[in-house]
Amino acid sequence: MFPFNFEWAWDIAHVVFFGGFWYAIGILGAGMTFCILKAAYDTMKGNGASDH
Amino acid sequence: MKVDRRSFLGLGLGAVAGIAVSPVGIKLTDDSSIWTQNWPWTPVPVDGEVSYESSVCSLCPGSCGISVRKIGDRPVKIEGLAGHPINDGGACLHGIAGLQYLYDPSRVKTPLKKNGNTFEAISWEDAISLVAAKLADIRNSNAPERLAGIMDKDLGSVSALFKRFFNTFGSPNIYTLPTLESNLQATAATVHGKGQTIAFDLENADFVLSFGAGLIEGWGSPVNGFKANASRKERHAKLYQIEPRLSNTAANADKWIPVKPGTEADLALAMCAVILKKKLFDSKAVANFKGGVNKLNALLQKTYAPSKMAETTGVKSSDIDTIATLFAKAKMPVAVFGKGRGDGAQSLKELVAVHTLNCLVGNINKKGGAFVQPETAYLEFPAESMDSIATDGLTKAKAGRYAHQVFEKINAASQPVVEALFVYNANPCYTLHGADNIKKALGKIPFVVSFSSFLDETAKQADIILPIHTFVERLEDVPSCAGLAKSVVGLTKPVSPPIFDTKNPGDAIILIAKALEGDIAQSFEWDSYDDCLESVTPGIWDDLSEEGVAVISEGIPTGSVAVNVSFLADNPATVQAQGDDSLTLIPIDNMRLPSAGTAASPFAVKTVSDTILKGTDSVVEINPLTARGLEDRGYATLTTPMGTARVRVNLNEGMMPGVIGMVEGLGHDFDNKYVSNKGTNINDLIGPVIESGSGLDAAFGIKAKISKA
Amino acid sequence: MDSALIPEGAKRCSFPKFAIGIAIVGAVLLWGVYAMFLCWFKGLNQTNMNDYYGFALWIWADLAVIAVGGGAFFTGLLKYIFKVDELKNIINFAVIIGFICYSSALLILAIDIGQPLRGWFIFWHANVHSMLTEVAFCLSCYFAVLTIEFIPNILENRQVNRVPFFHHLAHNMHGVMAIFAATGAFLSFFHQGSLGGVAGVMFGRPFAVREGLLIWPWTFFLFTWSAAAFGPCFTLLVAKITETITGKKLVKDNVVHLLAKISGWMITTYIIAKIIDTIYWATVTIPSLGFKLSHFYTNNSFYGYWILITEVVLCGVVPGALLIIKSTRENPTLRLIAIVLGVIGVCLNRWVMVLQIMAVPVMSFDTWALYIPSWQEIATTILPVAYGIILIAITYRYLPVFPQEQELNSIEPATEAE
Amino acid sequence: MKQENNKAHKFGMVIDLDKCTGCGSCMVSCMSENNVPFKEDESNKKDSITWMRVYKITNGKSFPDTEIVYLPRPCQHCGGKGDHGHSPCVSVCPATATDYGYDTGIVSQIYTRCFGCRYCMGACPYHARYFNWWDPKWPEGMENYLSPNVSPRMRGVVEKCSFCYHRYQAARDKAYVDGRDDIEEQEYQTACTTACPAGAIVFGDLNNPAHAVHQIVKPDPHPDPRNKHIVGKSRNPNVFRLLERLGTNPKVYYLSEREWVRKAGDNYLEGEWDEIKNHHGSSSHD
Repeated sequence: MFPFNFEWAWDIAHVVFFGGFWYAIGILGAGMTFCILKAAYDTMKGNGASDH
Repeated sequence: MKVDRRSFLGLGLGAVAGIAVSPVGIKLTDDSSIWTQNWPWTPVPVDGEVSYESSVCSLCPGSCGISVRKIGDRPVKIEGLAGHPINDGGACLHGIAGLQYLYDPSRVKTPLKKNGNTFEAISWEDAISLVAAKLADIRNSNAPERLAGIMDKDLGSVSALFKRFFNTFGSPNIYTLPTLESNLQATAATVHGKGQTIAFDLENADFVLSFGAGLIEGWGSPVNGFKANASRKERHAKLYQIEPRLSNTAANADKWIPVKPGTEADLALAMCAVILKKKLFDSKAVANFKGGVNKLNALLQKTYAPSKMAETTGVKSSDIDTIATLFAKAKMPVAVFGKGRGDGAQSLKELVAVHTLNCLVGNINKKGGAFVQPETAYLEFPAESMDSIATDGLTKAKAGRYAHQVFEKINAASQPVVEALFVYNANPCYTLHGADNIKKALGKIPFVVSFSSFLDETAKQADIILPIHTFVERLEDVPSCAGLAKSVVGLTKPVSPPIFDTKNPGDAIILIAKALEGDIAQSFEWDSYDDCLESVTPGIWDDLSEEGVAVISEGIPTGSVAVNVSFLADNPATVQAQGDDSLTLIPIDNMRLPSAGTAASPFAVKTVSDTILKGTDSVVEINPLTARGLEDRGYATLTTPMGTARVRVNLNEGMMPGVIGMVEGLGHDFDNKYVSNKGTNINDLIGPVIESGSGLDAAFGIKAKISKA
Repeated sequence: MDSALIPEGAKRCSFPKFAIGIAIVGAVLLWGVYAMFLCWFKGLNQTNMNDYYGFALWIWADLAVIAVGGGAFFTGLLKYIFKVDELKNIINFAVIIGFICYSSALLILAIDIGQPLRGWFIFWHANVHSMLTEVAFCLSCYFAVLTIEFIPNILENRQVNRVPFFHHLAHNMHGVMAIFAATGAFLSFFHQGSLGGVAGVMFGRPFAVREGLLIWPWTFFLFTWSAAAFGPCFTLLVAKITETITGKKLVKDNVVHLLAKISGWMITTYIIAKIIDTIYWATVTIPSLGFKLSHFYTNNSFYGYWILITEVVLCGVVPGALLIIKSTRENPTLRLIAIVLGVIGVCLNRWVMVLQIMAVPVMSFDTWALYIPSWQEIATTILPVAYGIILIAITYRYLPVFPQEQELNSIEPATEAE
Repeated sequence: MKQENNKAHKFGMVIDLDKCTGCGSCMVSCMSENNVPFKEDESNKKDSITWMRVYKITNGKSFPDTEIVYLPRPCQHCGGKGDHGHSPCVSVCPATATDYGYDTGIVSQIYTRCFGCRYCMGACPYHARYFNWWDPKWPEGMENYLSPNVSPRMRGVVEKCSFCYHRYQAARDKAYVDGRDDIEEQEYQTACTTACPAGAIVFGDLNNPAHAVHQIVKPDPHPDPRNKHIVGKSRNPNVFRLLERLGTNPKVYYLSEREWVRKAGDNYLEGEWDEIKNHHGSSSHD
């Protein structure tokens, strides 16, 4: 899972597989972080629960 | 501060988030997996220094050399001993699993005394004095012959000590259960004269004609048999196997000749007839035959001609002719007898008839043939000291020729025939035919002393149980026997300290003798069995103690051997199966189940096929042609004149039509869930059939019927 | 009493009625939970699995719920990537079903493995060559995606939405949902596929093994395709069941027809591929390993050709045809038959690809192995069903799952149920 | 991983089915060597842990033409397609709990890492893998015979024959102490091999021409021209492997002079056997 796990090898299989995995995790993490931060910002800026 | 709902919610979420990002979760997850890797209820074997000790296995007559691997004090594995003259590294599954006997928690752990229906633990001192007191009573009533004894075999110093005890006590009533060795001796006695035994040079024979001998099913010395059989491939030696069932031996043989059960003697005689008629015999050998060769020949040609025996035996007369011819013309032929393991019920007619084939082709004491040699004698006991009760007692007649006759007599008599019984290393309540009757007889004996490591069927009937060491804990001389071409004595050594409060059986009998005082005690003056063994084996002790094995004789025996054919010439009757039903139930010997009194080990039971034992049911083998209406693996009721059993059915093309096969060695009923209460003991379903003349129980099977249950 | 939580303008049954319904299903759930704890504490000896049946009922259930849960990713893909806008009216429901299916799948896996406390080794000590590793990674990640897709719907609950932060969060998440959906589709493609790959790579099992493209056997693509094809059937089926139980129309016909049509074409193309695959396997793959087709369908008391014909023809070709033909598609009864057959078909396919593989003897002297699950296995397999019913009931009651509900039921509310 | 010598070992086995008597010594020797547990009822062979299992095979003919043969089946230690080490089980294990030793050819099983998904069992056509459905329990006192060389397995993990790998380690350690580069043929023998009373099992390094296994098997150095996945096919006409056509490339070979026995080792379409039976590796067709 991580390069410090002893099964890890810098071969094509690991790079492709974990490349995809960390890429997906990255998108999800970044997306959620963005949403949460933006929501916090929106909350502080406006205070209405009306606009949609 | 007032905690409102919102701040409570916030605090809660904050706490959850805090814990989630803290290392607590990771730590707990990691710890829990480490816990699963070290569950306290999964044992961790203790490490220690590795050592190997050589010894000899005495679970069966095979007498194989073993190497015991130990970690510190504790034996952890039994393996075959490389270079040993009998087994050279190989080992059978029972020997390998031997430590399961050693550590078995259901062993008899201390001397036990029967109290009503249960046993109570007593000390060795109490046990010995109870036995001695009872025996003293018997002697005081001047009827020492009313002490009887049953042993598994009549070989080695422990058996000799028991016999010595009976002699000095004054009882002639000591018996052994039928073994291959006793059957070989009986055959030798009939054909060649007393005091001899027969062996087969299977390692060299180029044509082995086996009359049902399970050469790879535990016959003789099993590992040696496996080795000899395996070497056939390189030696291009042939094996023809004659028996009703495609046993492993038959399957491994070059040819399987199915024969109707119980007609092996007739088939052997038909082959003798062919050899005589075609003059294929060794004329030099036959010229020295005594007891009426011409009479025998006339009988054979008249009654046992192949054409007449084809119907009886189920073997075509042309096949009889061909096989007899092949046998006679082979360079080093040998005919082997002793169906199955060769122990248990056997007919002397059959044994002698087959052996006569050996005599006819003149292979006695020739390479690859049958060896006739004196019984192994290496023990030198000092003279017994006999008092008058003993000398008188020994003049009395034995209660029976063989053990089963004694039991019959006990069951028939209204007066006690036997006041006390010693049972050593034997389990007649399980191994003898009509096991229920044996139990009944034991119940009628007022005082039964069992020398046993396990609470087996017979020990359960005892009044006193003296727990003895297993072969891993004791010192003992183990002479080879059972048809082995070479004669060696091995030394079983105590590779493990006693696990429980047990003793060497030799020590137990010495203690009893000493407690009886007088002449008996004088005849047992050794400090211990270990001392006794050293002193009674002066010729071989050095070899035994240093090498672990002493070779008494090997190679081809020299000297001529007398052959007397009068037994056959008198045309003894062929034993018939008891009952009237159309099918015949026969026992199957299977290497993975010992047929002797000891139950299989848990490992051995685990290897048993589900076509032999399924759940707690015995599975019987039957040809699909015979099994009309029965389903494969379905339940059936098997009925013989002796009893009924619920079994499962295995439709097997390797079974002769008209025959039902049931494995021996199942159906033990004692307290060990891994090996007991599984299947049916076939000896409950078969009754003894005494062969007239020999007095042997020769029940090769019993008539039976089977129906869907 | 819980009216404050119920979406504005929506009619729901009385709370006691709802509570009783939940209690009944909850009892079944508890039965399953009991069996689950038995399996965890006493071990898998509670099941009737054995060394021939290492994969059994659970793995089938696992594959089946993931297959029918495929409606979520495929509907999401169509909605957010291909901009099929009508589908916004069913996407919430598809996501909830997906969430239920995937959480159930993960739960089943947690029960199925012999060492649940070490289950995370599949991530930590991952063997990237194993299809199951791919399954585990994509499954967990996609479950995260489903959770993310589900969250905005939860945040739209009347009370929750009043909290400004949650309101904004829901709004923002809607804004970037296409990215999440794309990631979800990517992950789904691989885990649906790798579930198919689980069987297809077993080159020791002639019944399972398939040739393929690069490292992926054909079953990889067939599984993805079939999940995309039959997943919407299941979404429609559950929507239909929900409509029946609530007695309300919840989704407009044009949405249903559209999804059914897409499903129909997917099924049809899938089944053509499946037939080609089966023929190739039967005539090229297995003969090269020494097997005849009949080996896999005869000499046992259960698996016959019937299972192949049922899966491919009755539950594949037939629903495909029914759904691509306009007249049958728009006939409610025939459409229902088609989606039911479709759901059965995909479940049967997963059954065959798990259990029949285990049953078929491979060594010439081996025998067929059949097995009957223990009650613990059955209870734990029903557990997700009970859990799903409860979750749908709760979400339906408290969340605005169906955007068209008010429009379709504005005049006169029909009889209510949970 | 550093190897003792440059050439990798490829440990394998030949079992002479004409010599095998079905006696069960190998099974019990294996059980006692490897701390295999036992339970009350072992007659359901589908949940009975027997790393070495002896199958009884018949020729299917009626009485009296029936024949039987016993076929001991340890783990086949497959090399996988092309013998590249991707055995059916190793390639599917998600947690790297079973691994292929490129220096020995042995397929290992790491019990503490296995989390019991049983995918490997499904992938193995030989049923050589066993799951611990129960906690291993020894009757009181019997745990005293457990060997410290092999750790008892906990409930919930898969186990299988390891070719007595601990014996290899011990032999290697001894060689190291003695200052030798490599072990001798007789120094590393599996428990089943040494126990077999019929001498039916021969074990050694298939890569070493001096070893008996190599001499009996005469493994073909070239891939099978009929199926490139098959490597190491025996050039001995009496030697075969189980399910060789699947391309699993087992390292356990079987020897029999009986044609029906050799045929029972794999699956053949009608008439195919007669075509294939005289094909013994690439060289026989040169």
